[in-house]
Amino acid sequence: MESPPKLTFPELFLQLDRRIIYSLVALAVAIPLIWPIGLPIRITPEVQSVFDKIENLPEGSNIMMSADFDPASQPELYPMMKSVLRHIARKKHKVAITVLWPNGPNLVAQCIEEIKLEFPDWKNTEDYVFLGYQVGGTIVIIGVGNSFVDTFPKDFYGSTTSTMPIIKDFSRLGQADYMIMFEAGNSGDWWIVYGTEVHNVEVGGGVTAVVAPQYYPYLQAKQLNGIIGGLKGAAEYEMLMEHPDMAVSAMDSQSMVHALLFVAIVLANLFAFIVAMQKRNTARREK
Amino acid sequence: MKNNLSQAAIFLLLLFTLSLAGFAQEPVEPSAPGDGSEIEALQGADIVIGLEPAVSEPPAVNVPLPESATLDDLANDNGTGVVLQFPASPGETAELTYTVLIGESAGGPWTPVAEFTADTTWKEDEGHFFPAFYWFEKGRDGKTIHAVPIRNLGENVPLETGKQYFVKLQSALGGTTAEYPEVLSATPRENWFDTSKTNMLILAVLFGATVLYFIARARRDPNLFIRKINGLDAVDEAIGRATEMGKPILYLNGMSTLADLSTLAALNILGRVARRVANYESTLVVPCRDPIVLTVAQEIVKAGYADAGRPDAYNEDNIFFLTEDQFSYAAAVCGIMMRDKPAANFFMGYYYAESLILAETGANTGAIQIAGTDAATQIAFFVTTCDYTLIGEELYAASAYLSREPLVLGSLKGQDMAKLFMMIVIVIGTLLVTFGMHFIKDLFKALG
Amino acid sequence: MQFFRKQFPILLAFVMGMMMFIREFIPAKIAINLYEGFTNWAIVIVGFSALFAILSLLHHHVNKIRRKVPGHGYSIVTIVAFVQMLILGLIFSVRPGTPVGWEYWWLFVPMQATMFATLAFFIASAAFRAFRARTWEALALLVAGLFVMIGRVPIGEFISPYLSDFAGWIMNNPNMAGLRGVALGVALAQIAISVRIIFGIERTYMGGGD
Amino acid sequence: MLNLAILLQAESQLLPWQQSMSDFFTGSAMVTIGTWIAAGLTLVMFSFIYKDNALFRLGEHLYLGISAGYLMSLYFFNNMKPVFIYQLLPFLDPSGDSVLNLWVIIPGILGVFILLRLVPGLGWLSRTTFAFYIGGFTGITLSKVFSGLLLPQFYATIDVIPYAVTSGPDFIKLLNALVLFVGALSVLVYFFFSVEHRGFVGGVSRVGVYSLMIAFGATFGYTIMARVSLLIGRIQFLMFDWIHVEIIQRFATIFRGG
Repeated sequence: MESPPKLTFPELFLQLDRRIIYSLVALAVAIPLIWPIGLPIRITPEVQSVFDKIENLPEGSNIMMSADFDPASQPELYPMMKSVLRHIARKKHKVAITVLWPNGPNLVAQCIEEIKLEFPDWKNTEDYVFLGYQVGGTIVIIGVGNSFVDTFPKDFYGSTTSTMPIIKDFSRLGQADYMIMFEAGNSGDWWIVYGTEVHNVEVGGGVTAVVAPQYYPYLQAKQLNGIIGGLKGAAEYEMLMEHPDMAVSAMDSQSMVHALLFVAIVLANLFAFIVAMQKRNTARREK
Repeated sequence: MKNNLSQAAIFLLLLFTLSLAGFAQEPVEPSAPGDGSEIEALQGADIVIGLEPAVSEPPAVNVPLPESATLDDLANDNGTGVVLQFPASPGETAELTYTVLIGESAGGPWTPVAEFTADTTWKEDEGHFFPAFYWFEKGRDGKTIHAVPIRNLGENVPLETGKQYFVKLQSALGGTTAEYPEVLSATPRENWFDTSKTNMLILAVLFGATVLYFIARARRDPNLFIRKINGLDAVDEAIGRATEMGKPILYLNGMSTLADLSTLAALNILGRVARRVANYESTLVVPCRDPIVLTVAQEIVKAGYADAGRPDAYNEDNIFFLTEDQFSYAAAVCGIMMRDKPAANFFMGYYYAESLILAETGANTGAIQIAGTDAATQIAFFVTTCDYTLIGEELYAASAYLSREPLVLGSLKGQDMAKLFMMIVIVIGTLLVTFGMHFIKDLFKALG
Repeated sequence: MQFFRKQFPILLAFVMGMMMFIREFIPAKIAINLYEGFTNWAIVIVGFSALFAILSLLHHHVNKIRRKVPGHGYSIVTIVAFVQMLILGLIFSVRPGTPVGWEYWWLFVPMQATMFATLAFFIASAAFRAFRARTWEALALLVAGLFVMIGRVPIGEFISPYLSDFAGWIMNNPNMAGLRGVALGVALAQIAISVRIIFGIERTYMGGGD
Repeated sequence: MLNLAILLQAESQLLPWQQSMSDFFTGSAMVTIGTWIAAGLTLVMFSFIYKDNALFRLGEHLYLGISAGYLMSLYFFNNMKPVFIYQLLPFLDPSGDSVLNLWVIIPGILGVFILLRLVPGLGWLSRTTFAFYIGGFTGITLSKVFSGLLLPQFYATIDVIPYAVTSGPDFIKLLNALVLFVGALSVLVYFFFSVEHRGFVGGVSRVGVYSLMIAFGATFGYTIMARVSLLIGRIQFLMFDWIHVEIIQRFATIFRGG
């Protein structure tokens, strides 16, 4: 039985076993976590404009926040939300939080608990109100534009919203000085079309990297004032806050895996081209 | 084909000029019906002599004052606002600050409600309250008229509808203040038509009528022209090469339900594929994720085989329900691909994150792959792993091209006409704006 | 009776659609009250449709168990998980620091997050074996993708600031222009569907139900 | 007496028994148990990359059940009670802040019509509810799509092309303006189906395809970034929260005489 034809390196590369590829990726993630490289993180203008807006608002301004994602995007949007919420608590802004995706509320509740540890005097119903989840998607956005109390008679913890101190001068979307929304899908479009455009509230988008490109047309049309895109955006925000956290520590691994995939795609296409050329030459020679 | 397009173009240009003419008839700020106060206001200033004499010591320095000022009901609001308008005073500079005071009686207690420097609060910036001015008279000779909407009495106590309010205007320059001699008055009224949304209304009626018109036409004449979608040639070619090898063909209708437009489009294309495959030996495998889509797919394939004159070749077990869970469905389909090694894979309809698992496994089995989806986030993965990809609306066009179903066909043609209108306006608007004329562009500003 | 089954819903959809559309052009208070009233009612209705969705999910799994369909064992797991989560939730509410809060954080989050994290491995194997520039368009896509992928991470910015500037330029200009064209198309499609629903031409949303 | 949350909606100030329960579930014992279970489930779900297996399916169905149960509780606390039951029967509300609003009966009845779809033969009643809700909502959509999406995006596309090319930055502005004008317009032409794509129109639609390809290329690059971030997040959990790698790191530095 004659031995199989000696595989050239390009052919070997193209038929690389799946298990090798997976272990390469796992290593590219794990190694930088153990021995961090500390590549500098450059701030992009899109993230800077969201940070500047929250930083330059006078203390105690009203900020509307919506966390429309579920655990599937938790690794990306949770660090981003925590960093922005830390910024809001540091600047003592008033914040009202809603959730449009059914599986999301406990992520926000957990984030609030963690921020309360850092800022003990950050009071529920005075500095923040967690309105929680309400069924309806776009209808909730329209409802929040009319009035918080009608759409959320009770907040996430079950207390009545109408008697809360924060509701006195922040009772609907129109009274917000700024809005920040965390999006994993196109519910961000609904917020712009049915919420912020109607009540002309400036809004910034904290989005997963999957949907970030879809929000750039809104940025150019000035319907959005900034975009925090993916875990990289979260890392930039953490650097701006001078409070490096989960996102910054992940950046080295992110770089390594991207480098690995970049090389893989380029080489694979190159070798595929070479192999195709070789086949065509041998085929022409046999004819 | 020729007349169909030209007809539509004339139809649109006619409507376009009509809407322009419609606009032009509003030389003067349109007053809402049943709201008299504005018209009188325009004939002459609403002069009410203040009871206590407006005695102010002779100004040490000459403080500019506007020559005229008017106070009217605020347009396009729910009756809780009045608006003070006055042309820029001669010789006003940025240092000059105006203060507006409001009172509930002619001599009544005055509460300051607005304070601004002379280089701000222009009529141009209040597009919502002065749409006609914004669209037709704006920017002719720079910013000349101040406009101050007044909607509350100091600390956000809204004005009451139907109650008369009085306003005084003061200007101050370097410590000395001067007061506009007259005390103006007006009554806020509820407006019944928001003139700032006129452009939206015209466009909505225009687009809506176009869509309805073409749906009606599509009902009468189903072969309205649609260009050949070269994606369909790719589908036929793929079927041809697959049936030569006698290997099975895999067809997916997407992960969504019948409520999704792209699932309906996928089922239309399935009908064509079934008709082509019927008179060859290769089997057509259709694993489904939604029970309702399954029953519809079975009917379509059976009808396809019957049309091709091969009802006997139809085998219902090839169109089956796998599972509803997203990732298990993807894994099961990959199992079929690796086991039966289909020669052609079709990924039509709406897909989520699992699209890559399907397309990658399929690419490795060396099958010809054709995809068609409007899921923007997944198109990139199909383009890089499949031989041909129908993108977004092309999928709907392919289904309209095949099924000639009036609803889909008419909507597509209606949207095409709207696109034609948009393309014309973008080209003309950009040219005009580049050479300084903002007229066309401003017509499409959402002032609402 | 036939009227209520067929004609009345279509008439009601037309009246409601026209009313809520025209209301947009009337600033008067009555239009605002109508808007708020419809929204508050809609939230109650949508609440019931969420309840219906959950009940039909249970109905589906219970059927699978009753008919002993292969793989019905998994359905038992789903039903048991649902019931225990519902009872604990109703008794102790769902916030962190309750049994449901604990289950959410230590069972639900890891499972769903990991399910989508597996995609990174499939992307890696596709990078080696499937992403091919088969056509000129696919080549353009891959080149743009590679520049954005490497330019938008610290290593790209480290290699050269121009790389990261170029990635930023791609995002803010060609990407924005391309998706602007798509967005305008989607807006038109939404308008067309809305018109069809209001004028009763499109009725699939009403569902069978008879 | 065990205050059942069904009757008493726990106020934001925790009652004594709720406080002790909260301390228990956020205490270190339950966190450690939770971490081990979460790590186990993470590995089970990762097993999918090798082969779809029974454990993975079990995990998937477990997570479906949990999510449905979680949604049902949430729906009951945030929607059914405050928006419907408390307004119909305000005395049920422990905080006593709810006011009777009989109007809520009408949407309640319309809502029950939807549930009647489960009863064979009564499903047609739900059409009235869909007609009311979706009809009204479509009317809102038709107007808002113009003011919120079509007009602003359309207005932003009609932009100045700075034709006067002086040296320096103006060239960039000119390039960006042309990319916007040509890119957006050519995509519209590509999705125009009423004319054959030949000659000039064919050329412009070819440009449209490439404009789309670059846009989808950006989505391709960003989606890869997203999936990788998800993987890193999970591996970070396994390494730092579960195996506490940082302890091993400290040994490593001591061992290296750090």
